[in-house]
Amino acid sequence: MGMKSDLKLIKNGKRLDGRKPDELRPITIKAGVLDNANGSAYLEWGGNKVIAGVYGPRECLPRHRSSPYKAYLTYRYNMAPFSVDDRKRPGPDRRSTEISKISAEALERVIEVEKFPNTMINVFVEVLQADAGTRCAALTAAAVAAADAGLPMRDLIVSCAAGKIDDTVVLDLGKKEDNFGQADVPIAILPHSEEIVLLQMDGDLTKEEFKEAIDMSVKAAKQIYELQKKALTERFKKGGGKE
Amino acid sequence: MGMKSDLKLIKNGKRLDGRKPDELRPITIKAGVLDNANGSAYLEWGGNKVIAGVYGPRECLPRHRSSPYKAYLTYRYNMAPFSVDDRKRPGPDRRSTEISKISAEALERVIEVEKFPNTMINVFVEVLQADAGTRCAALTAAAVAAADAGLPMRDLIVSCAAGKIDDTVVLDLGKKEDNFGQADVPIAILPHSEEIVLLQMDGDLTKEEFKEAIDMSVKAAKQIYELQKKALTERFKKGGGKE
Amino acid sequence: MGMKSDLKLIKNGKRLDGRKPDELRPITIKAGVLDNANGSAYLEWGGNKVIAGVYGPRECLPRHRSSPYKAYLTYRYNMAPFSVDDRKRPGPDRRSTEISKISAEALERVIEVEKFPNTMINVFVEVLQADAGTRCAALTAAAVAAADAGLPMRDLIVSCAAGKIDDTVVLDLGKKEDNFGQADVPIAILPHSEEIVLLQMDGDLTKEEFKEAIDMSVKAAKQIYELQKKALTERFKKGGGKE
Amino acid sequence: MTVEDISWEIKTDYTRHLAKKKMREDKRKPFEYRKIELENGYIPNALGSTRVRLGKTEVIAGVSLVMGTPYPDKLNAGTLMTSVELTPIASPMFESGPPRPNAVEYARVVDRGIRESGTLDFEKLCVTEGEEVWMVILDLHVLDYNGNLFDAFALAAISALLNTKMPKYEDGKVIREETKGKLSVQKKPVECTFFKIGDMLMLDPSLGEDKALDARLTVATVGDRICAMQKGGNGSFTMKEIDELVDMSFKKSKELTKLL
Amino acid sequence: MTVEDISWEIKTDYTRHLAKKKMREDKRKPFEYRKIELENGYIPNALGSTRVRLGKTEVIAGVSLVMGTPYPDKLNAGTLMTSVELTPIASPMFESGPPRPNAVEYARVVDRGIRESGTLDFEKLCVTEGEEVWMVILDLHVLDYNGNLFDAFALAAISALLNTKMPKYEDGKVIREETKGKLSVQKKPVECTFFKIGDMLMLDPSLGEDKALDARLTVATVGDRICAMQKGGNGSFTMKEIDELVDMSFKKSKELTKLL
Amino acid sequence: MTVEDISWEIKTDYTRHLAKKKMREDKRKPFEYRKIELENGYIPNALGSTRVRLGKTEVIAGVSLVMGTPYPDKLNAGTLMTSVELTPIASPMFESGPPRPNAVEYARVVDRGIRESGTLDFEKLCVTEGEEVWMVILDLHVLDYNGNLFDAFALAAISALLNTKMPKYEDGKVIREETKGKLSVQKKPVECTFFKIGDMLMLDPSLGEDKALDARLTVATVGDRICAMQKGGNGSFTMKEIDELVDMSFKKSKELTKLL
Repeated sequence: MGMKSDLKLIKNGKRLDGRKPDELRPITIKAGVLDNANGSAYLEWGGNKVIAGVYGPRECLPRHRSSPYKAYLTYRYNMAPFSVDDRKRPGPDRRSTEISKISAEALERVIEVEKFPNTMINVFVEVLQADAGTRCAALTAAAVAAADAGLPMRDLIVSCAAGKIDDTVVLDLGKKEDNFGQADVPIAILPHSEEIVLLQMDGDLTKEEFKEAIDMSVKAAKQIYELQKKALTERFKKGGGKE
Repeated sequence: MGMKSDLKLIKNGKRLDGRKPDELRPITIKAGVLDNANGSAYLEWGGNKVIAGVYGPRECLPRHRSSPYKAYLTYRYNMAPFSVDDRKRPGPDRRSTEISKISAEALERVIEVEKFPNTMINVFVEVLQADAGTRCAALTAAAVAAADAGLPMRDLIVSCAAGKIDDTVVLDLGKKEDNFGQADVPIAILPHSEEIVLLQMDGDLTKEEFKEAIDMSVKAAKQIYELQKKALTERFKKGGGKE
Repeated sequence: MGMKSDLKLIKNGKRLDGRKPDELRPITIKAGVLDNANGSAYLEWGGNKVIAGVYGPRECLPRHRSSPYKAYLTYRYNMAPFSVDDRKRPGPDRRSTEISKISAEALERVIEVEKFPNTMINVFVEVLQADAGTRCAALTAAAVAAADAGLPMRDLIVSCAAGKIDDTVVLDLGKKEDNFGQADVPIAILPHSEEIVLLQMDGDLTKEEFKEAIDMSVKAAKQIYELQKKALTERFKKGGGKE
Repeated sequence: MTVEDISWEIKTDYTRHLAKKKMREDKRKPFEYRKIELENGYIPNALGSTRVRLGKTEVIAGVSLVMGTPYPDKLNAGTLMTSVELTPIASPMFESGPPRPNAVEYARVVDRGIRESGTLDFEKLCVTEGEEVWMVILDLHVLDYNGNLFDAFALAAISALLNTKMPKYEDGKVIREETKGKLSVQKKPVECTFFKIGDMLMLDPSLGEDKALDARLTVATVGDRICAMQKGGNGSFTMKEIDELVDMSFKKSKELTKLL
Repeated sequence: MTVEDISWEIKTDYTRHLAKKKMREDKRKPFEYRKIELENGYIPNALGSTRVRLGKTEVIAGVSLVMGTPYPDKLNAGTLMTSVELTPIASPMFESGPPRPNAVEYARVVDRGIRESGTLDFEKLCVTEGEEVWMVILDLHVLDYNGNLFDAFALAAISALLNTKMPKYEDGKVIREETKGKLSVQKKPVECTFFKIGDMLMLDPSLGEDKALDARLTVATVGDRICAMQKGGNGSFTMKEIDELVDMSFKKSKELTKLL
Repeated sequence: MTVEDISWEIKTDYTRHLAKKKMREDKRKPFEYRKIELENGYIPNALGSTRVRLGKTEVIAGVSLVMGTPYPDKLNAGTLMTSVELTPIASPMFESGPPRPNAVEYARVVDRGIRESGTLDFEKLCVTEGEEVWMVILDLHVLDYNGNLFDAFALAAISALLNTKMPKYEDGKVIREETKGKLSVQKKPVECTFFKIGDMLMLDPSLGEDKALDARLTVATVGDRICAMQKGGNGSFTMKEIDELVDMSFKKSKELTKLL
């Protein structure tokens, strides 16, 4: 986590952007935004802009990756070079490799990959603009894109982070809170069963603070889930095809 | 194109190397210069020295590149590290990747690839010494090498450039003319049908200047075509094998 | 070979570490040290620590490497990043590529690869700590690991180096002798037939000095061979499995 | 041959069949562009950015300005780098990995259009001769590939450059938060991509036309001058056809310039 | 499907079958570690090194100290780089080549445990602000892979750091031969890796359990604080399970800390 | 097995069959070189260059001189880098891509012959101790591969070095157009490559012999000294055979030296 700093991140119970500790940044989601992908979603979350596209089930390449038991699921989290202040070099780095790996594992819990043996399903998420919390925004969008692709799913996935700033547990860290905060705990849950399918943590937390952070995220996840459903409902009303 | 400069490139109607505006640099071509390649050609063009070798039709590797309709044609334009003043790092760069792509597309127009389904034909051109106009020299040599390999062809290919220096349209830019000139237009044509199979341009030209440049190159192409034919005739007289 | 230096490497007939010219550094070998590898050996030689592991015969990947006449044998000499004073970047460099190539050729002389067509045998040697003479230590360990794997072999391989320091031919150069010496001649021989299966030399030697160096190494090889046999005998007494 | 290959074969036959009858699948006229939408400042984090939709093709251009050292042969000039990522989200034909020849060609043709037209005054981008110069990095990203990336990229590129803010540079540090005016852009080059199927010449290939075309010609113009050209495809053009397309490019470029 | 795949399928079925009956192949209790052995200073050439055996898993950590330049946003701080090589000698599942996602995940989780716990005082590693700082490079090497590399690597890493000698730095030169004291290490973080098969929660997966597990949770703690966590695997945990494992991690971390 | 593999199998059998009868396909005597032709200055752009034809094998060596920084352990010495490109034009066996083990071996053996013989006075190549030194870059390029690249490369390399012009260096700039004298070359090392098929020892393998050989020995000598050696191939030599070949290398090296 963050650098040491004298910056006060909470004043009079309000955060730098005026949010309360357990308040999310504004989120908007739209399903069905791409023409080529079988399913897609665009999501804005604070200053984050991400777009997710899902291809498949389709022929598995390379062949030796195919399984007679399930679809081979890949997940590619990619930051556009212009998404951050200091230009990011194109292509995967260690951070995005790790995020892609754990996000694929989370998605595999809900997409019914066992229904499509010998195929592959590819999930691509492009981070167009980054503003802290991109991995959560990406996975939340990916779940909507997978549903938009009509893939059979056990549940959706909602991802969200809580953390600690100025010794206070808060929801959904913004960019400065991320840079100068004390801890960050991104999670992903299935909204119905409350199963946790992704969990990372870094920083410094007591057991109690950790529990508080998780509880806060789980509560927020319900709100986000409503937005996911709304996006899909609007999409199905309107019918297929990119508008 | 070029850097700004006070250098006068034309004086009294003559260019730095004494050529007239529509005059080619000296060109010599020799076919059948390599032992391993199925066809080959060596070409000197001003200070350029290039050697082209053609392999195939042969087994297509990797297999997934093979087509049931035609041979898979590859073209590799490669500059030797010592071919330029400042040593070039070995291996393809973006410039050579682009040249290879458009040259392959040009060659595919004349080599009757549809006669060799499921195979590949590989054209390699090594630029041993570079002196402006290497892509044209390379493709002109490659066409002779393909004919030397006995591949069925619809026509030969001749490649040549015209450009603009000191506000005058001239043929076949030399190194300094390339560095300090105003425009360059490399083309490749089929000498019989005058079809244009490669065309690039960069710099600054009016429509009229562009037309003049093309006309100049097309005329020059006829001259170069005679040299190609001569090289092949000498080769066939002498019979196969590297001398 | 070495840098110029005023350092005296031999004083009163003794070398910097007190050895006589034809004296080896201490060597210990242990077979069967890894659980996953089919055969393995750990070897200390002066300050060198190397570990060798052998896998196979197993399914040949990539497939196009397989031969209907013999097993495809690979050898990977790898220095751990922490094995040398200045951290080595992970992955193969030109030096290790060359060592791997000539060591594979040497091993192929003794492992009866023709008994396992269409398979592959992979030999991996990790240099954990380097102290001059690692290629010899690695190949000596690899031969023991191959025997430990139960592969049919024509003979063992012993590798050892001799060189020249202060105008004197000496056995088994140490680190300073390697840095400031005049020549180094690593060889590998089959202990029974005395066939030479690996030979490199760099530095400055007369024909007579070269012969003396080879003779010295061949003699030393017999000593090392006894240690190899001892390691294997102890291993077979104790039975399979990593202790 | 995969199922997908066969499906493309059928589509291609159909596209070529239509072209013979001087028709296009989407009913467009030969030299008609699909609907074009530009959205400038789409990526607020970037100093300059534009999203372009050309029919169902969708691309984003982003501009970065980085302090660097000049090339040894142009010590008093800034530099331009153009990079294209054909991200696999945009098409089942794109794969992850290092840039392929296609991506390199797109990047180089767009780069040439900007560079050769004198759009950027590279000498103005020099801060200290021989030591510090601005490097303009132009990143072109595709989200949905439905044909004619050349024109979509070129339009996004020039539009993003036109709305690029110059960051402050003080005491050896780039201060992105404070900007002082805009990047100086002197020209507005645009690119028009034509193609030929059989004998028919057309503009702005759709995805199916991109796959079915015999030959392709991109012409970059600025005002009444040509600044870059690129022919592609396994087919050929006659000199007369090229003349016709150059004429047409001056006409169509006016339409595009109006959007900037 | 190769013969090896089928053989793993059978083993995995058996491991899962045992787990249902609350049993483990090697008879361990659910939250019992395999035998752990540490050997510090195993690589005398390295400034710090430790070999760890965790059952039949065997890894080595080596520490290098290199003079470098600081990151632009932390001019007064040294840096840490953690690198994992899954050398093919260690398992038939590992291949030569660039690091794969697995290796990256191991490296990043170990790195976070050390970084986030405040184990290294990065400001002390600054020699000249903005110019010269020590770069701590932690190389993790595996010789025999038999499950649970997270905990083996993390233990080797902290132990190697604890026994790392500081080289002298004089007149712009690092003098490895002369050391002056040890690297300042302020904390002793350890990592405990738990996993779940069906409903059963266990600690320290063996090779077979690594392949059969539904979900995995690594918890890095130092004293009574959590400093890093990582969930893996295609399965899930309930909130209650995670609470239980966090509690357990404080208990088991004491066992590990004793070994340092 | 491809058709090509089978064809090579037949040729190899025949080559080996001939060797048993002490014969070679091209009628050469065992220790006879093929015809050797050198053409110095073949690449006028390069500071030094030589084309060598050894029978139907054809290679080019080019020398570049670049200003660089010395190695930290040899602050007062220039450097040498030798690079081999096995371009696919030269043989159906070569592929495009990064250098393969073969190419690395050729480069390193040629490099050792030059480096170890004291051919270059590296201290003379130092311009400012610890800061500026000349880097000699030796690029070896093959156009036609018909066996024995070791000797062809080594001959091209030393010959190119012998005719390398030193560029002027003034005010921190290399001025290639103006040269001042030649690169100082103090020795003329040459390499002789022998090989063994069955019991027969021979010199200068043709393409077929390169593929059929059991063992290979390259000996680099200068005057009456050996400066580098390299054994290759899956076969072996006896000590007696090596003695014989070392003797022979002194004899044959005289022939080669005469060509320089």
